[in-house]
Amino acid sequence: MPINTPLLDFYRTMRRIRSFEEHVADLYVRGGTAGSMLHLSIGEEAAAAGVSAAMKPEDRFTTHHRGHGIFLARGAAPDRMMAEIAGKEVGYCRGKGGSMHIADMALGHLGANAIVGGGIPHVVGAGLSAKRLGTGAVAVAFFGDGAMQQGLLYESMNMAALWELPVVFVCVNNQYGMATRIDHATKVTAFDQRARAFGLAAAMVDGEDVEAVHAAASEIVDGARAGQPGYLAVTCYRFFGHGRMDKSPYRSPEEEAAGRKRDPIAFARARLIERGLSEAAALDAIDTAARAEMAATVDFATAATAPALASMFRDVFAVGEPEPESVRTRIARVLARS
Amino acid sequence: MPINTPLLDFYRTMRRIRSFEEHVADLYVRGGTAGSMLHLSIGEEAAAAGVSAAMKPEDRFTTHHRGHGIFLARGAAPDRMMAEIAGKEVGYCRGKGGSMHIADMALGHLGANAIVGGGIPHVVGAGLSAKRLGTGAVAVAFFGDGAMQQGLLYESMNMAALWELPVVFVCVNNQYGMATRIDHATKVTAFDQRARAFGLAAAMVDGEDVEAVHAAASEIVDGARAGQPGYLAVTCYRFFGHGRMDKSPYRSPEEEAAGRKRDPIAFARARLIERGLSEAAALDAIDTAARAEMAATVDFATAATAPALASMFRDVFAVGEPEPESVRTRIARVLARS
Amino acid sequence: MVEITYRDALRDALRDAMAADDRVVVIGEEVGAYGGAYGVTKGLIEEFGPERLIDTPISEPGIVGTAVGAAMTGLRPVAELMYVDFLGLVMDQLANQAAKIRYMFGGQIGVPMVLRTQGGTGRSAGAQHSQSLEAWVMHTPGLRLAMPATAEDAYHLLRQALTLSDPVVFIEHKALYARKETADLTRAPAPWGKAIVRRPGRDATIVTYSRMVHVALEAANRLAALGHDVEVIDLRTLAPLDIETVIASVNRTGRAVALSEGPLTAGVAAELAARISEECFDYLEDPVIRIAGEDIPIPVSPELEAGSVPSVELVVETLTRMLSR
Amino acid sequence: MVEITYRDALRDALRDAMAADDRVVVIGEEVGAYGGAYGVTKGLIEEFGPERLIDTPISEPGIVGTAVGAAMTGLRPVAELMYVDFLGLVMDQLANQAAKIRYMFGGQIGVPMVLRTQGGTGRSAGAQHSQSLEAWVMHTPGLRLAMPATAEDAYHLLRQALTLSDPVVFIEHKALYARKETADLTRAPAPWGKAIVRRPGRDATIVTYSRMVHVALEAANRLAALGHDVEVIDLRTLAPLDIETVIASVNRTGRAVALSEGPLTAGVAAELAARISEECFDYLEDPVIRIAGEDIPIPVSPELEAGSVPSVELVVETLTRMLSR
Ligand SMILES: Cc1ncc(C[n+]2csc(CCOP(=O)(O)OP(=O)(O)O)c2C)c(N)n1
Ligand SMILES: Cc1ncc(C[n+]2csc(CCOP(=O)(O)OP(=O)(O)O)c2C)c(N)n1
Ligand SMILES: [Mg+2]
Ligand SMILES: [Mg+2]
Repeated sequence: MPINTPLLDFYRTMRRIRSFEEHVADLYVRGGTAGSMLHLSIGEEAAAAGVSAAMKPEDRFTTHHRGHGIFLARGAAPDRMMAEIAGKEVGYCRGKGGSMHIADMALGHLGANAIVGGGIPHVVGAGLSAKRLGTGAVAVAFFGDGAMQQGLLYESMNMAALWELPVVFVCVNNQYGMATRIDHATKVTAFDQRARAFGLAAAMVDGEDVEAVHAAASEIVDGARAGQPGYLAVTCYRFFGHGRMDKSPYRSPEEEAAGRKRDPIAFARARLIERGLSEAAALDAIDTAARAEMAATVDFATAATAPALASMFRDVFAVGEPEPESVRTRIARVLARS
Repeated sequence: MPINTPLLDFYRTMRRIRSFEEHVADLYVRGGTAGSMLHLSIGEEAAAAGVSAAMKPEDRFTTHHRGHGIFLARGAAPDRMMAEIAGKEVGYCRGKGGSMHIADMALGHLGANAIVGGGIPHVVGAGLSAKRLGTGAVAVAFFGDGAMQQGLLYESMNMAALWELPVVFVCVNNQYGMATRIDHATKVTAFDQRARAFGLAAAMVDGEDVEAVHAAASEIVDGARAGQPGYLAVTCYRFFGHGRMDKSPYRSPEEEAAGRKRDPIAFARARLIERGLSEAAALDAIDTAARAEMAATVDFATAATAPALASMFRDVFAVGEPEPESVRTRIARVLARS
Repeated sequence: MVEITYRDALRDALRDAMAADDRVVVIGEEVGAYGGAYGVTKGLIEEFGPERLIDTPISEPGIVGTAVGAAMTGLRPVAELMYVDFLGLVMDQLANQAAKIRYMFGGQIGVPMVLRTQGGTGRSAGAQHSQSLEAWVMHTPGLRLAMPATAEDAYHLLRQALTLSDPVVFIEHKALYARKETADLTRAPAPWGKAIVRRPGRDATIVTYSRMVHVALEAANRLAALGHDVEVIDLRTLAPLDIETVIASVNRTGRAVALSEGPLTAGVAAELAARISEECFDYLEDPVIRIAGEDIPIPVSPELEAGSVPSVELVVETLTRMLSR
Repeated sequence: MVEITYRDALRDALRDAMAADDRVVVIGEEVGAYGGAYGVTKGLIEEFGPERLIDTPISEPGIVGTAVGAAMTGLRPVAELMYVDFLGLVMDQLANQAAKIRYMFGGQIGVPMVLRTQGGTGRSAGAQHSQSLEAWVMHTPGLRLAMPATAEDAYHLLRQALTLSDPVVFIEHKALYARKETADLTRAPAPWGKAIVRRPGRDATIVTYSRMVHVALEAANRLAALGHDVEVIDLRTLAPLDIETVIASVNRTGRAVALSEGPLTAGVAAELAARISEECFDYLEDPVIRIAGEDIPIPVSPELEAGSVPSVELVVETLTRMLSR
């Protein structure tokens, strides 16, 4: 009989994330998604679950292109996510955004971003709003280790520190930016030093252990809420390729095998059992439920309808503003007149 | 009888810089310069003289918009500088660049820049060339404390460190970026920490003492030549306003008075006398000579001719490439034809 | 009616907007105590405090990105870019983020921010501080673009921009700040997005905006003395573009000049010429003539700088040539 | 004659240029062992080593700035920007630095670098990975701009770009990499800066470049079946712009379509339409018609994406309309 503990919740969240990723990867391979790009967060589930649990419902966040797991951990409806990734009208963004541009204002998701580092300064702005409007909300930017070499990150850190904003920077350090291992992208990987040099509270934590991530994140997030912005690097391993089709020929099978051993789900599972908080059968049931849930999202997304062609002219500007005239209409008008 | 010591050379260089700045400021006020912008490096002479002396003739450098002193210390002909600032054909850049865009390939000056931080990555490229072509040259970027908040600086530092390039970053920290005191621009002013967090050798030095600057710079520059890129912050005070017309109403007279006491020229003069390396009369003679030299550059620049109007179409592309057709010519052609 | 400068009108607009709407904050380099590089925000910090006049580090991408995030979460930021020449640093945040967020997110949210900046020649500020880069903005779907020529428009367009739900780039002209005019700012303004005929005329139409409006008007005056009656249209906003007003005019005059300070090639004048040529084809007696900046960087020498952008003389010469055939 | 893809032709150009000139280095994200995001540099690192195929951190402004400095000091860098959509991050280094250095410094030195990148739709890559931003580049004095449509041009234009003394932006099209053609790369190439008539025709002229050349040719084929004989001009480079070839054609056909994948407003098609309208005024039977991308961000949905840029159908429909009057 499983006891209701945070770790069990984490386990469920992480399993749902992984199951989602497995299903979306499968849909991608079968040609069912919109977009040539699909980035899986398998191996990074503890960063998503642990940090998210340290946030409050009113908190806001942005993610990088590998953000499915984070959004799920923040409460996303997986069917609407799957539909968005499939480019369908019922998706979170009406099929206009896709995997790399999922957002949901209701859940505080200010958006995934396909520009490495692009969403980072938005949390500085969200922090500014929160401080000025007194909402008490913290804003968290999630990004990869690749973004550690984007200058914009340091501008953002500097402003957050200077203005003492309720802002947290979370680097999901999965060791790779595409094919580049982090030590080929920078000389110094002790990223917490950088953050401190700009005035942030900073920590690095092992992304295999979701409880450790949660503890570290709680300290940083609470600190930010109290006016000391912070930084957290979660060290993990990107289990698969950069995109779904990337077979990672640039790293050795041994390295991959070792990396995949650092599995936050297996780790949590073992700990749950070891501590007597759950047992294999109960955890299997969670796994099965997650699989069923995510399989249903695929059916949902597949059955959903594509957006109407004319919808492409909507949402460029606010409702009520004139839509851009289509090229076809313009040509017909011009040729009719002259 | 003055003894020929580096300190005396530094003194002469610094005095020449200050005298140049005084003369160009005067020319500006009399309307004799081209351009609404003129940034004086008075108070920063030790950074220019001390770092420059640590460089070799083949070394290269870029500067920020406050770069007159640095270029003079690197051997610039002050008359051609003055002529350029006056927008004249005989200036370093044929009157096209002005104060903020002086450059001279012969002296390794890859250019002043009017974009804060804009010239910084160019030394990474120059370092790459030097390493690849085996020239043994070091490339030095000079910039202000304001550029410490430009993200591009960190991208440049990271690449220089990663590739172990012969590159040095020199921050002339005059405490202000326009009206913003450095502690209003950042929470942490111990800039050497940032540089170290990216893998650079780093030091901070007092910009009142040119010998100290030179010693610190020598270590950093030599280190860079040997493959360990570095960073040096020279702490000084901007004696006057941001631009020539800025009266610095945003800082107190007391602060200014205290800041101007940190005068590298007065400091060097006192030390020369105290050590018996020179005497007042001899130093006065140096001052007088500098004044005469710089007064002559004003006459030279004033007498020089402005560039011909047609020269505006030159230098957009390499010699031999067609010049852009002027708007006037195009219109005449079009109207003549139709 | 008051005597007011373009600079003061902008300040009044900010002040009135900030007084009317608590959510308006100004964020940029030296916007606080210093009062802005061109003095537009001078004194506002005394009224509204440093919480609403937010001085920033020299971090342009960070500033614009911060404004984007603030605009998505309840504030109405006015981000100031000291020179339009620094657009190159912020085009990602402007064009990939601010402009696309509403669209990419399926209409969930907009980015109601204003990016105030200034451009153009006239102060011999060199190649990196004198550009006219509005074409980059105009070419970006999702952005609005205002370029006032007068103090009255400076006031009203900025007020209107601060009521819109989408990002507006607001480009002032550095050579207009000190320009004085007699204006009645209490009079109901022209609607956002509508062009204004600044001078009616029968013989030809000059379509322009920002500082070039005054060049066109001066040229039209001189042309009048030569017997040519030229209409001058001030577009006021380039996005939206009020092509109807332009079409009506050109269909009447039969001749059009597209006048812009920015570089000729692939610039705003090209769009205007293309639009007019397609919309007014049967009415045009002459090709639409573009008078624009030369396709060169701006030289610092004052003579060369002045020579690199359209002058009253060139406009007069061009229209005389057109109208004397 | 060889069967060769656009991708392989690009790789051959790099290889041959690197073999011929030691100073050529490639610098960018994943250009080394990975072989480039679209596989263009695959295998080159084995031939030339990591000193010449330089993998970088994800630091686009730094990459372009590094290339600028390297180009000023004796190397001939080919900087790779993985997507043209990232231009917004590097426009300062590109437009304020690379493009202006020769000019600002009075001709002392140029910046002989090539910025290779790729753009366009066709892979459903979303709003931030599918743009056509060549208009920003074309509008910047001091830059050259090449946009090859064929493998042969991909090879020759890149080789030629690597002999020029000024910065060249070289934009490939993501949907062309896998396109195969039969080419003779040993044949003397067309000169740099010259357009090519890809299909002669008498009734109308389509002026275009990059992927749209193939759209135009396909449309021309279908139009031929309908009895319309349409000429297709491939500009190959947008700067320089070979307007003479265009003028000669339009003066002959009397009708012109400017076709571009980039957004319509203030885009490349506007410049083409403006130029043709002014240069060919007396010969035009119809206004120059622009067929271009919609003024919207690119949606990720494949159907919407395809609908947002010019299609063969739209070109056929437009010309049919023009030619049936
Ligand atoms: C500004 C920018 N540069 C390059 C890319 C191409 N790109 C997409 S993801 C990626 C790697 C990012 O690595 P990291 O930040 O570590 O995130 P991860 O993919 O490992 O989650 C790159 C180079 C991009 N999308 N944006
Ligand atoms: C990218 C950019 N932002 C803003 C400016 C306007 N500006 C010119 S100098 C300056 C202050 C620079 O301060 P610092 O780097 O400390 O140099 P200093 O003037 O003190 O020598 C500013 C904000 C600019 N030229 N470029
Ligand atoms: Mg990574
Ligand atoms: Mg300073």
